[in-house]
Amino acid sequence: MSETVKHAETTPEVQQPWRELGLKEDEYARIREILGRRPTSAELAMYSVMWSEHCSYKSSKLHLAQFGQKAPKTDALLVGIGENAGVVDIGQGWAVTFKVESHNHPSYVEPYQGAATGVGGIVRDIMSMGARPVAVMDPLRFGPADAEDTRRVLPGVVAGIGGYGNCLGLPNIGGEVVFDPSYAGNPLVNALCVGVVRHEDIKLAFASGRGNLIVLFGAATGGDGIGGVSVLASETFDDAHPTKRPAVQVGDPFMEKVLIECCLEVFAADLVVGIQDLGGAGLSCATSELASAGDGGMTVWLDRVPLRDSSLAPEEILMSESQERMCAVVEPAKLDAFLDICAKWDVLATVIGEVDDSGRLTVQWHGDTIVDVPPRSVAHDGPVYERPFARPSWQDALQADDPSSLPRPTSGDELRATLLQMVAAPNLASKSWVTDQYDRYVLGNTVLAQPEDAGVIRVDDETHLGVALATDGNGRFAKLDPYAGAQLALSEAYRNVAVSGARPLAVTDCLNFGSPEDPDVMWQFAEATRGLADACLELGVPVTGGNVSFYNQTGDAAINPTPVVGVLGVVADVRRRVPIGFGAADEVVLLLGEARDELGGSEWAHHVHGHLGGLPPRVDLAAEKALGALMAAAADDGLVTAAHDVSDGGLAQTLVEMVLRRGVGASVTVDDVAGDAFVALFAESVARAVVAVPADRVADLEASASSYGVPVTRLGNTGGETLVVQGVLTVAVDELRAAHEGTFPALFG
Amino acid sequence: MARVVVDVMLKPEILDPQGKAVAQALPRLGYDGIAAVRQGKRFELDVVGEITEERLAQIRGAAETLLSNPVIEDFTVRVEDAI
Amino acid sequence: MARVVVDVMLKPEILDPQGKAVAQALPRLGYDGIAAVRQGKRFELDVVGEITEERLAQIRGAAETLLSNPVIEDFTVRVEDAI
Amino acid sequence: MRVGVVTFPGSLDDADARRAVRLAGAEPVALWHADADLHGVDAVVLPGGFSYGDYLRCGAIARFAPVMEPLVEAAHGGLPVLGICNGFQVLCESHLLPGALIRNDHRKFNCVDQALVVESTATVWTSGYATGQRIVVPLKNGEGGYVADEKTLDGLEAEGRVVVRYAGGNPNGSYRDIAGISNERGNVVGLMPHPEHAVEDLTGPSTDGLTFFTSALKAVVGV
Ligand SMILES: Nc1ncnc2c1ncn2[C@@H]1O[C@H](COP(=O)(O)OP(=O)(O)O)[C@@H](O)[C@H]1O
Ligand SMILES: [Mg+2]
Repeated sequence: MSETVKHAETTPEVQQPWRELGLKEDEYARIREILGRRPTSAELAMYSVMWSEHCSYKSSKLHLAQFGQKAPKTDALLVGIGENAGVVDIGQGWAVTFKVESHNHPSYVEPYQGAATGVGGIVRDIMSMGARPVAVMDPLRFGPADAEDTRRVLPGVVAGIGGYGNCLGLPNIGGEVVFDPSYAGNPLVNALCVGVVRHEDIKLAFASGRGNLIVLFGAATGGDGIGGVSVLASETFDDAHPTKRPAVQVGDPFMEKVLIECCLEVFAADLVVGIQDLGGAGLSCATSELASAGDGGMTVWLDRVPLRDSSLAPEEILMSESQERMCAVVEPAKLDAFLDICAKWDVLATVIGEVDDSGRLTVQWHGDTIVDVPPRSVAHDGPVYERPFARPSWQDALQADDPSSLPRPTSGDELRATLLQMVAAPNLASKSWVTDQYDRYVLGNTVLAQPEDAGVIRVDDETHLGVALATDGNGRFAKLDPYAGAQLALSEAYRNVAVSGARPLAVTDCLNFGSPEDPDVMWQFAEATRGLADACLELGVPVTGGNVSFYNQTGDAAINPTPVVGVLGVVADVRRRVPIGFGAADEVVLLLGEARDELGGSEWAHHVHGHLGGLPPRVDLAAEKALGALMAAAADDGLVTAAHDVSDGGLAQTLVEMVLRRGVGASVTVDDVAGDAFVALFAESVARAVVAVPADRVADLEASASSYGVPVTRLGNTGGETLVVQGVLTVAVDELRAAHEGTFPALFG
Repeated sequence: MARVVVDVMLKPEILDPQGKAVAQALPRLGYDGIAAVRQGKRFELDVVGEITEERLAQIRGAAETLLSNPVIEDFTVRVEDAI
Repeated sequence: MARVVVDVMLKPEILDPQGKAVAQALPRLGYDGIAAVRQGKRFELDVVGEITEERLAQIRGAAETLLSNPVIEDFTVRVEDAI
Repeated sequence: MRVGVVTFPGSLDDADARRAVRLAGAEPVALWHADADLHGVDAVVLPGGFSYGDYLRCGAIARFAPVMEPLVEAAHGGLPVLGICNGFQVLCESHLLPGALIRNDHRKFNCVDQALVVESTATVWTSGYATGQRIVVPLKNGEGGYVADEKTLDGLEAEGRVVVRYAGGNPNGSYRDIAGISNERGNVVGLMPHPEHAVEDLTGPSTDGLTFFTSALKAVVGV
C-alpha cells in the first residue's frame, strides 16, 4: 500500500529522500510549508519532478520573461507563451501552432528511440492545442562527422526521426545537420512540429466545470522514465520492489497515429472541454496543470490507470513518462460519444478522475487519499533561481583571436580548390543522405521541403494559403558572442522564410546550453535570451513558445551555446513560393545586400583551419527587414524565379546550391561584391540573398530594391553546365555535385 | 560448418509495439488463449570450422555489440548443430 | 501458462538484406570465420492453459497465415517450457 | 465514377489518394477497414501508409480487415483495384498479386523522385500511358524490395504483367527492377511508387501520376 495523507500527518518525523530526488533543502521545507505537514511519498514524487529544472524552468524563468516583456505588438498571436504551444493567426480563419523541443540526452543514450520519442512528444504538444499536426522538422547537432561515436549516434537519430515521423504520416520539411567537436558526447536532437487549426477550434489545457470527467486515453502506462522515483517507491515499501524499470522509452508511432486521428475526430465532434498531452512528468504534470489552469479542483482515482506493468507503485504511475498518452476533460453527457470514437480507433480510454470545486488536487489509491495538494503549487509555483552569471574570463581572448591572420587562398587555383573543399565539408555538404530517409510528400501539401531555404506547407487547397518554416542556429557565432549569436540565428531563419516568399510572423526557440550552475554558461544563456528578445522586438516577430535544454556538457566542457530559432511565416498564395534552384538559362543573377570582410566563426575558418575566434558577422536587423520586405514584394509581383539566402559558406555556397538544385549552371563576376574574390566568395555577412530574374524584369527588381534600400549587385547570368566565376575559377556542375553529394555516403554508408 | 543461433529479444520491461500488434490481431483471426506475444530477432550464423569455447566467446561479443542493443535488448547464443 | 516459440526465417532462395549486412559488418569488427548470416523473426507466445495437440495445430495455423508469409518465409513452432 | 479509398488504422496517403481521384475527375469515397461493404464503388484504391504500424510485416495484419473480404471477391470479379506502396503490400499478402515486398537492400527508408518506365498499358490503371513511357513519381518506403521465385518472375514477364519498372538505377534491390505488377486480367495493379503524389505541379515532382487515375476513369466510364 502506498502512504496515505493521514499517515503523513501523524508521522512528521519520518526522514524522506528529498535529496535523492533532486530537491534542495529549502525546496523541501517549502513543500512542508505549503502542505502544513510533511508530504506523502506520492506528493514528494510529484513535487520533485514538477520542480525539476526540466519542468519548472527554475534557472531560466527570469530570463525567459523577457520574451513576454519585450514582445512586439502584434494581433497575430492568439495564444502566447505558457500554453502547450503558441497559436498564430494566419488569416481567413486559420491559425497555426508550432513549437520546437529538445530530446538531447535520451538520443545520446539510445539514438533511435530517443529521437523517435522526441518527435512523438512534440507532436502531442501540437495536438493538445486542438490542431492537426501537418509537418515536422529536425534541427540536429553532432560531434565531428568522422568520430566513431557520431557514426553510432547520427544514423540512429536519423532512422528514429524517420521511423516515427514517417509512420505518423507527417512530412519532414526541413531541419539542420551541424557537426562540431563541442557536441561530441552531447548531440542535440531538437524536433519541431507545426499544426493547423480553425480559430474556433483552438483547445486549451484546463479542467473546468464541476463534475466533468478526466479521461486518460492512448497507451497503457508502464515504468518508463521513472528512474529517480523508483528509488523513492522502493524506500517507502517494506516488500522489495520487484521489476526493473526501463532505462529508455520506446515509442509506438502507430499508437500515436491512431491517437492523432482519434483526437481530430473528438475535436471535430466538439467532445472535449480541455486537453493535455502527457510528456515529461507524465500524469503529475498533466493533472496538476489541468487542475491549476481550471477553476476548481480535481480528484484522480489512480488505481484506474491501465497498466502495462502491474508492479508499478502509485508514485511511479504518477511519474511515468510512457509515451502516446493524452488526457481530456469531458462533460459527462459527452462521455459515451467520446468513448465510442476511441473504440473506433482501438484506443484505450479510461475515466480516471473528476473536476470538483475543492480547489485541491487529490489522488486516491484504492480508497485512500495519497495526494492532497493545491494544484498551482505543483504546476506553477515552483522555485525560481537567480543563478549567478558573469562574462567568462576567456571571452576577450577568444574575440581577440580573429581570423585575419589565417592564410587565405588568393590565386584562381587556390580559390577553386577551397571551393571544392568547402562544398564537401560535412556542414555544407548535401544532406540528402539524411533527408531521403524522411517522407516529405505525405499529406500532399508540401510545396517546398529540403534542400530549400524554408519548408512551405499548403494550408488551404481552395485559397492557396500556406505557411513557411525555417530553423537556424549557429553555435560558433553564439560562442563568440552569445547576444549576437542568438540574433544571428533569428536573422538567418527570418531570412530563409522571407526569401521563400513568406511574411515572417512568429518565433519558437530551443535554447541548448551547458550547466546553468556554471556562471560562464549562465552568462551565455542570459546574453542569448536578451539578444533574442531584443531582436524579436525589432523584427516584429514574437516568441510564441519553446524549450530550454541545460546540462549539455561533458565534465566541465559545455557545448557551444546553441539557441535554435524557428521562424514561421505566412504565404498568402503558395503558388508564388520562390525555390532556391536556377530553373532556366539566360536569367540575370543578382546579389541583394552587402558583403564585408567577415570571417569570424565562419565555416571557412572552421573547416579549413579548425579555427574559432574573433567576432561573428555584424547583426543588421534593419537590413534583414528591408531584404524581407523586398523579397515579399518580389514574390508577389513574380519578379524572381529563384532566390537563396547567403549564410554558412558564403556566396560561393549559395551559388553552388542554386546551380546544383536543378543542374542549371551560371557565369558570374564577383568583382563588384567585395574587395577581393576570397571575401566575396566566403564571407558570411548577413542580410543577403542571390536571386535569378528574367532579363526583362531586372529593371523592376532594381527599382523595387532601391525603394526598400537594399543594395543590388549584378553578378551575371544563368545557363551552361559549369559554374564560372569570371577571372577566378570554373567548375563543372558534375564535379561540384560529386564533391557536394559524396560526403555523407562516404561517412555513413 | 556449424550453425550458431543468436536470439535477440527486447528486455521484458521495454514496450514491444510489434508483439502488442500481433497479440491484438490473433483474437481477431479467431486465435484465442494467447496472453502475450513478444517479437524479437533470430540470427542464424554459419560458422566455419569447429565451435570452440573461444569461438563462442567471440560470437557472444558480436551478439552484444552488433546483433543486439544492450540498452533495450537481451540475447542468447546457442549452438544448433552441424550443417 | 506455457511458452510457444515460432521462428520465422526467409526462404533460402530469397535475398536477405539484413543478414547480408550483418555478415559484411562482422569481419569489419574483427569477427572472422562466419560464412553466412540470415536474420529472421522470433515470436514468443504465452499460451494460457495446457498445450494440447489441438492448441499446437491452431498455433501452427496462426504461424502460417499471420506470423509468416509462406511466399517468402518458412517457420517452425516449438513448445519452450512452462512459464 | 465512384472510387473507394480504404483507410486502415495507420493509412497515411488516403487523403492524397482521394485528392488524386478528385483531380482525375472521379468521385472519391472513403471506405473504412472495419466495414465489410464496398458501398457500390466502381473501383478501389488501397493507399500508402503503415497499416497497423507495419508491425510484423507490411500489410500482414491489414489483409485480414473486414473490408478485404468483399474486396478480394470483387477483384476476382474484375473490379479495378490499385494498391499503392502499403496497398501493394496488402495485395501481395492477400494473394491478389504474386510475390512479396521485403526490406530495401540498403536497409533504409528512402524517399526520392523516382524514374519509371511504363511497361504495360494493358491494365485498367495504365491504359492512358504509352508503352515505354518514362515517368517520374515519388518513391518512399522502407520495405519496397519486390521478390518472387524465378518461375513467378518469368511468368509475370511472359504475360506482360510487369506494369512499371525502375529506371535510372534500382532503388531498393527489387528483383528485375520491378516497381509494379498486375493480375492476369489487368484490373488489379500494385506498385511501390506513389502516383497520387504526382498529380499537381505545386506539390509533386511532376503530374505524371494522374494518368493512373484517369486511365481507370476511362476504363469504367468510357470517356
Ligand atoms: N536534419 C534535417 N532534416 C530535414 N531537413 C534538413 C535537415 N538538415 C538540413 N536540412 C535541410 O537541408 C537544407 C540545407 O540546410 P542548411 O544548409 O542548414 O540550410 P540553411 O543554410 O538555408 O539554413 C535545408 O532545406 C534544410 O531544411
Ligand atoms: Mg538558407
